[in-house]
Amino acid sequence: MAPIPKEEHILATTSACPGCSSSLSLRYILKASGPDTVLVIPASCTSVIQGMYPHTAVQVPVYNIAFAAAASCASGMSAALRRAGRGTRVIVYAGDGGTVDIGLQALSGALERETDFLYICFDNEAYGNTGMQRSGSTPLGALTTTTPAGKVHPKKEIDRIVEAHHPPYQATAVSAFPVDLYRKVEKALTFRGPSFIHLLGPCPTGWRFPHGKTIEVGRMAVKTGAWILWERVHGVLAVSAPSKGPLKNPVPLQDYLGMQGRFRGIPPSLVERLQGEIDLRRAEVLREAGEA
Amino acid sequence: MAPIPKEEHILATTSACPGCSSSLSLRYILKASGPDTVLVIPASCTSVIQGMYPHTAVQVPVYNIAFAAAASCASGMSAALRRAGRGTRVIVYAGDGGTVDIGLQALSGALERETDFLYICFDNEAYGNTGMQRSGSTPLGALTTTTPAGKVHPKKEIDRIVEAHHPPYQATAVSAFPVDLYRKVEKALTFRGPSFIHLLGPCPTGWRFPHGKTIEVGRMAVKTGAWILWERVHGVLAVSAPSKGPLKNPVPLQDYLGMQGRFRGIPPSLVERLQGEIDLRRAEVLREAGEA
Amino acid sequence: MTKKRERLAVSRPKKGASGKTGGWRTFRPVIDPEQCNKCGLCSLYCPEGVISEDLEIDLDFCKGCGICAEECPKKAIRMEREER
Amino acid sequence: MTKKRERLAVSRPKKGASGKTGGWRTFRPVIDPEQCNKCGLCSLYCPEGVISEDLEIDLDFCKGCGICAEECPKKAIRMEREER
Amino acid sequence: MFEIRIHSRGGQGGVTAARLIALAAFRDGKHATATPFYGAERRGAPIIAFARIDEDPIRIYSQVQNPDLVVVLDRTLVPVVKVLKGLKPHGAVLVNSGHAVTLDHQRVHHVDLTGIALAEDLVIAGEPVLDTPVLGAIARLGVISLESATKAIAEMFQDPRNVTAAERAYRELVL
Amino acid sequence: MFEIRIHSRGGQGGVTAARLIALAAFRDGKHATATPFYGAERRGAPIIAFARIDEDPIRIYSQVQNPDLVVVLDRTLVPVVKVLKGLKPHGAVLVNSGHAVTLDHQRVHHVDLTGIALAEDLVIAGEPVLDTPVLGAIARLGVISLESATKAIAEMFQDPRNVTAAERAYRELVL
Amino acid sequence: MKIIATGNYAVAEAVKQAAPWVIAAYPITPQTEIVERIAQFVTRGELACDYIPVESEHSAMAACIGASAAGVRTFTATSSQGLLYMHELLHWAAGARLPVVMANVNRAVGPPWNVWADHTDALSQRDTGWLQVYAATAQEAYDTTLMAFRIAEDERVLLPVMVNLDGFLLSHTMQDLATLEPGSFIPPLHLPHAIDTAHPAAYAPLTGPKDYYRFRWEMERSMRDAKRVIAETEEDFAARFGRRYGMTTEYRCEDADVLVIAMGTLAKEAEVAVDRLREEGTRAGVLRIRWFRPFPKLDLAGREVVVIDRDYSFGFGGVLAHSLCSTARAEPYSVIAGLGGQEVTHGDIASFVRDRRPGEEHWFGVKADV
Amino acid sequence: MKIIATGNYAVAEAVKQAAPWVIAAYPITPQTEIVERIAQFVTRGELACDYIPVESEHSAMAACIGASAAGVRTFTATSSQGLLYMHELLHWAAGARLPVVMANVNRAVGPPWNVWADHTDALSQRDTGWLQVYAATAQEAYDTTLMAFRIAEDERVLLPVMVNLDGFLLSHTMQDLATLEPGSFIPPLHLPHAIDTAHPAAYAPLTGPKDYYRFRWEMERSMRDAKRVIAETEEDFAARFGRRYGMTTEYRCEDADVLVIAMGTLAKEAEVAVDRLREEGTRAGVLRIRWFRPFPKLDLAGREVVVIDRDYSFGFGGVLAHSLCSTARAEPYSVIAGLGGQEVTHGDIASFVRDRRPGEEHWFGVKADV
Ligand SMILES: Cc1ncc(C[n+]2csc(CCOP(=O)(O)OP(=O)(O)O)c2C)c(N)n1
Ligand SMILES: Cc1ncc(C[n+]2csc(CCOP(=O)(O)OP(=O)(O)O)c2C)c(N)n1
Ligand code: SF4
Ligand code: SF4
Ligand code: SF4
Ligand code: SF4
Ligand code: SF4
Ligand code: SF4
Ligand SMILES: [Mg+2]
Ligand SMILES: [Mg+2]
Repeated sequence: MAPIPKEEHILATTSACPGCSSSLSLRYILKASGPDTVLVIPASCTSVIQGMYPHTAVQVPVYNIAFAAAASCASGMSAALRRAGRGTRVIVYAGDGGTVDIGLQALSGALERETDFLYICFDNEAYGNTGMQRSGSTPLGALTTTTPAGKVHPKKEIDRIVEAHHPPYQATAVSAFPVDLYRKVEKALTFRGPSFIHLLGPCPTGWRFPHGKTIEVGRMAVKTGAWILWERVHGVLAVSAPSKGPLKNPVPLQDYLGMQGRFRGIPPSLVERLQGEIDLRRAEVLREAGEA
Repeated sequence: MAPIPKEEHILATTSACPGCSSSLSLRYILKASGPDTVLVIPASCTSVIQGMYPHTAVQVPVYNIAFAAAASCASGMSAALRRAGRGTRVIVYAGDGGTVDIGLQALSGALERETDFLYICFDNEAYGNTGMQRSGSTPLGALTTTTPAGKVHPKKEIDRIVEAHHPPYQATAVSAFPVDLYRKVEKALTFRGPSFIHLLGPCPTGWRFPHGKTIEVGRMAVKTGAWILWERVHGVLAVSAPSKGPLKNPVPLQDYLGMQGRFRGIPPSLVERLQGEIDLRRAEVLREAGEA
Repeated sequence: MTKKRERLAVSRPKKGASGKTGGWRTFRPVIDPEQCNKCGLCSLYCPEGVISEDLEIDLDFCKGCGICAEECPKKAIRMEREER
Repeated sequence: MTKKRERLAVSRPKKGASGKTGGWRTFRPVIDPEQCNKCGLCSLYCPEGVISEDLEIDLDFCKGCGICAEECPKKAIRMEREER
Repeated sequence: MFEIRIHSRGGQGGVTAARLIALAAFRDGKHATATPFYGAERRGAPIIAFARIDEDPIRIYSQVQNPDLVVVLDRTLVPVVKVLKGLKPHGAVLVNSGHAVTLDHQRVHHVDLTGIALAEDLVIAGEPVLDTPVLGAIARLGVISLESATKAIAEMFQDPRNVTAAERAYRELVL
Repeated sequence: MFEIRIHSRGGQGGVTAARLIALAAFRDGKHATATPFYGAERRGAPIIAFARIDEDPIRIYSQVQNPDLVVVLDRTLVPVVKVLKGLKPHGAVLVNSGHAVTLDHQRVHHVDLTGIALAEDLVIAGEPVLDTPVLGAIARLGVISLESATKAIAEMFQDPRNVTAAERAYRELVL
Repeated sequence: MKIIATGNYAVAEAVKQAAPWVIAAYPITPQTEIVERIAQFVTRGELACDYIPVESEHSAMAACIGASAAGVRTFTATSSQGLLYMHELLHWAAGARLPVVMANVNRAVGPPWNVWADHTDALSQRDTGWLQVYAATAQEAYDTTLMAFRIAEDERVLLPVMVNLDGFLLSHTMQDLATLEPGSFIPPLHLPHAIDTAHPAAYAPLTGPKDYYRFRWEMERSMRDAKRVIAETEEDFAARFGRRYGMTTEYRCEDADVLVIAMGTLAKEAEVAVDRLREEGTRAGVLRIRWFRPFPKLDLAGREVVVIDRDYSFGFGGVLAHSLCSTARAEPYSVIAGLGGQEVTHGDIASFVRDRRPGEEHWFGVKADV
Repeated sequence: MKIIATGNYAVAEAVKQAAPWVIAAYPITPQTEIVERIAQFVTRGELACDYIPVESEHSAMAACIGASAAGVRTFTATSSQGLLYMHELLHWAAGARLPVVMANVNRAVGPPWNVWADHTDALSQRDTGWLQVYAATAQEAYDTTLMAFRIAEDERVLLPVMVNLDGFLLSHTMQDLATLEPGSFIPPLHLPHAIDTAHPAAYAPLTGPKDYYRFRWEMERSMRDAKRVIAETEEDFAARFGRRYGMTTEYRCEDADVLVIAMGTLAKEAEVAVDRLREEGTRAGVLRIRWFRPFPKLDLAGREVVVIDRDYSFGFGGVLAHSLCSTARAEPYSVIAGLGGQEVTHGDIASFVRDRRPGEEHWFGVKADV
């Protein structure tokens, strides 16, 4: 495998919170896609962390667009670029709210009509930009400003929804494994048609952990199996290296929840339910990957 | 099982095309739900076939609403009725376009937040009300006014998308088996929370077959396995009676396609591809139902 | 007495809300009582619900779609050209 | 020469686009070269990309998040309170 | 200006008939417009369409008030809709019917367009197509030339049976 | 009218500080307003907030032009932002700093709010909380009463360490 | 109770008093605090209502429509892009004659992104059939929100009401607030056309050209009746609680030769400008437009007028200025100022008055030679 | 070529001539034929373009925005609810300075459902920064669509253009149409701010109060410049193809004492009314407003004016009438007619003129005592 390019396409630096995993992820995503890339950004933390007029930290074109419109905007842009004979990569980098809630319809449409683009959902499991309200992607039990007693609905399964559209390439990632992320973006971009990467993005501000712990929290998500790293190429699932061990020998979920203020006070029964769901998911993935 | 009530809640008659399977389906849906029901109807054939101001053929309240808004409107309505202590059934009866395309986001949201309602997607596989343009639910290869050479993208798998939201009850139906439809509506309404019925609706006008053939076309969809009747209760799939035989011994897909003008001229390679996909789906269903 | 103010468009249920849709049939179904076995399938499948339990067809609203004729297991229904 | 007409808001890439974000750290990372084994993990994980290959930290833009210190396998990075 | 009003049901082709009239008139070297008045495109609902023919450009978009010719593609509309409304005293009525129709008007003509369509097997989704045959009958009434009528039909439809049907209606019209 | 401008960074509590001032002044029986000027709620960006205190209802919504008091919660802003802009000649400056700060102005006071916050373990997501301690320092300057200041803090925060920190800042302010 | 609150908190408090049964809302800066506060009230059991966490504003309004149609009181709040995303359903709620109450925190519309005060968001919804009112203080936001429920739900009105407050300037400014125990101020909602399975009907069916216009006229008729209902409601409110607002509020207008006309906080700031202008010898006054829909009938005869628009209709002009032109035959000096939170001080307003050029339009901050 | 075509087909033919590279559209009555025709052209290879079958109008406009931002020509078409559902992105396309061209087939907005002609859909988008033009014949729809591309793409404009045609009345009426081989009439698109990975930039970033208003002013400035560009384009079109339209078109206005002012087909129908009125001895004329944004500067001095609005802004009045009031100081007889396809004949229009009551508003068909 070729080494990761030294070149940075994010100039020091974004205006993200200290320890933001989005800042970190963007570095590796752009390393993988290179300078002939357009980022399409719906309303999200990224609208802000790119920098305010008249300057930006991002060294590729950034097309900011209304909250619900990222995937459809990218559809048009990709079609135009291809017709103009250009191979420019079109990457949507959207938040979880912009993906599983208000942006879902546009995403589904773009997948259905086989838009040639990469859609990355940066999932910090809440509406970060507006101060951490619940999103469809917020996990059961998590405290947000609109679920002050913990969320009562489970996290929406966007991966299954996307899977139902059969994109040629689909993967999960987390900022704590930037090399894995890099390789997945690189690979996604080799496919013609839509690819989708669901990127878990630990958020010190919203998840309420010290900003030095961003990597550790992400790693713990993988260790507990709360987040499983995999890729699905033309429908065939393969577990990614960092998740192989944890899938067989996960650490208890509480080790992950306990690191985060947003799960403070979560009742043991809920932890058990969450743990149960994770165990199920793990078994499913193992079965599907033919490793059970 | 109790007999199907004699009482009709559709007065003779809707302004639907002769032989319309929606007209037929509505009869049995309302027989199952009874008079304490509200139908929420987004823009669709049903907006028109209910009758024009100042008269309607429908004997329960019909709440007409903008195209993209059926599920969310029903969310609010259901919440209000429950808070007012009323058990009135809230049934969304939407077209495929209003479900898999422009209404998908609202549907996903309503499912996620566990709205207490029944959502029925009447799937005539195109935008019927505006004269048969392609929808996400139009099958690969079908002629519509916007796919004059046949659709190039496969039918969106709304059932898988809905399944990813884990509603307590989910089922498929087709107007050709009105008793099966009736039982499913009846059962769906016993669950608290969201249920979803995907109703295939042969459409003589759009599919281009003689209007006397509506039942036969629907039956042939089942016989070929192009349409599989099943229900999923709390995640557990069971094949419905009419599909049991065909799942094991289906007739060739061409017998179904050949009845319909919209598949005229479809190349044999495409028929093969469609047949292949159906065979896969059949195998999947059999496996999941534990009957493989 | 003044008519109640109609603030918004609201339709009321009415038989024949869409007119006598039966008027524009090209063919009309005719049941042959000789052949009929009273299975009721025609009534089950009639989209307009215009075949009563005792197999009377309400010709004001029958649209002449022919489903009943197609589905009758005894071929007891004939579609006759409307003479106008 | 007149300035080119700015029809719409367009930002240009610039180092320090968001200001010297390093200015408002509470703690600053200090690498102890004695303990460091040059594994480069701190640089890999630094969200701001301000640790160069030869392990220089650009303190103008380091936000003092402490990830480098947390992730250093040799515990070679100390977070020191900024004195102001 | 010569004004035509066509009464039909959704799916019977009244709108297309009006368009064919306009096209034929245009091929005759006149100015012409064809305007449908219909709503949602459901089969069976009563529909009106208008055609206007004139030497000068036509500026009127509102409905024809006083037609020179009324065409009734569906006899069952007669008791439901006021088909004679506004008809000029010397205007004509053309009814799709196999036999003479009694209407409170002098010039009433009939022709069995449905029969012609069925005979020519011009049927879509079980319904006979009336829009092309009627053009022949209208040509017979002298509103457009038969030549332009068949030309117009050929421009809009590939199936030659449409022209045959029109010619048959031209012949079979009972004046 | 007494006008205050607070300079801080997103996440340091400048906006809350202004609100606490207004609340305390209100508890002192005055009219008061607190207005933030900030954008997207990202940590680290320079933020301004204003507070106004008066005997009469306050009708001004625009930014404070000529503050009577400038509060600088983040010393690193001094080279970046014109903190003295418009300051009244006899106005005061309060800087969060452990040692004296040289500014081109007469009345400059300092107190190590960050130190106090860290010592009291008032830290959120790794960042020291400054909004409650600063209230003590402002009370010390006579803008609000200490009693109302602690009352305001207690109304808005449950953790008693906030009051402790404010009292400590009251004592430790270097005049 | 006397508390101190931002405009957002004031709205949330008013909503708590009005006690809607269904609230559906989606967060957006600078409205978020309203939503968050309400979520808190509901969680703590202070407000017995279904708070529906929708996935978009289009769905927020749809849910309010569905709930309101069932006959229960509803509320939502939004701002800027969120309001624009609802647009189709704003028309719908009004046409369906549903008394939904919404707080809109005025913010600029993109692109580019800008989260600060601007009235273009709300004003570009002025044809949707909603009543619109603009508040200028937290107290007014509170009082007006309460009155909005009563006005919307009045049988003579039955149209939705949008209560506007300037983003940040009002939504985030803390001020004194007296909350009420309004008791019977808002009577229980009785929606005559609530869905009722005992009396089935189809709502909003396909309606032909012969009938449609009549229902449009009904909307307009109710808008006209709303003026009376507003007056009565404001009167009753003043009688009970001592605070009086009106379709417009006046400040030193009686003897004024020149009027500053504006909406929201700018008009409040203008009072300070007027005080200063009077000191200079200019007899100025402030006419603050509160209710923008229905639009008030004003008599401006014999006065000069300076209109400040925090909005713009491209290819035309300031919406407020033109509305006044066409209804009150004014020839105003039209100032476009405060867009996207542009800073406008009382000093600036005073200079608008000093430099007024009747009949002309002036973009504050734009240099002629740009 | 001389053919016969509906307004919809005329638009589709013009689009074929203009040859955009990306078209994204969603069907809606009465616009569907445009979409279906274009799909046919593309399938048959008569138009080399990506036709993106989007899942909603919001996405249609988003796709046009994305494609246009990449520097290629784009087109979409919609109507009524579809237009309303795009609303947020109408603002976006204009603010992003993208020369998208859209055909809007004017139709009433719900509820209740009504699919017939009404201008409220388009007029309630008049603040979005789009140029708006209303055609009255199929030929004009064709010619104007072609001109729209050139005007939108002119460097002095770079704003989107909406071409409006009355639902059914124009969209479905077949008329004569002369299509062109326009050759160089529309120069190739050169978008100065097209995204370019060789010159990276962030578009529409968060922009503070100090800067935002400047970009709003730029939009207005281009709207003003657009008047010149429209004039030039129409002039060039007339010179080449012999058909002349203008910001407004006049019929027998020279010596008229009373003007009927309207848009779209109603204004065409009014010509017949005027002929009749002249026969009766009334010196009437028709002033047809074509370009509604930018709004034309008119001199109506000394004439009586009857304005017909096929639209309404509730709680205010007819949009066209008020626009004329405020810009041309007219005191019109404001007639609200044709809503939701309400039938309005030349006879009706003549009687509006005969019964005119300057300064008053009249709802056609509404009985005073209702
Ligand atoms: C139509 C619309 N509604 C609401 C908003 C306000 N808004 C901007 S960003 C955001 C939250 C974004 O959340 P997410 O997509 O998860 O991205 P994150 O900020 O967490 O990165 C919201 C609610 C908006 N800009 N537009
Ligand atoms: C926002 C919006 N876009 C488009 C339309 C036009 N429209 C009405 S119904 C319809 C098609 C409905 O298709 P489907 O949902 O499949 O229902 P069907 O008519 O086939 O029953 C369309 C495109 C609309 N009413 N609103
Ligand atoms: S809120 Fe979270 S995701 Fe957003 S910038 Fe801050 S740390 Fe990053
Ligand atoms: S178009 Fe199809 S679904 Fe619609 S009414 Fe006709 S037959 Fe039924
Ligand atoms: S389906 Fe045939 S046999 Fe059965 S009841 Fe009907 S007519 Fe008789
Ligand atoms: S022809 Fe159709 S409508 Fe008539 S009775 Fe038979 S099934 Fe029913
Ligand atoms: S403290 Fe954070 S920003 Fe600074 S060098 Fe370490 S990882 Fe990078
Ligand atoms: S992580 Fe630690 S050991 Fe590795 S290079 Fe950095 S400072 Fe040295
Ligand atoms: Mg998020
Ligand atoms: Mg459909």
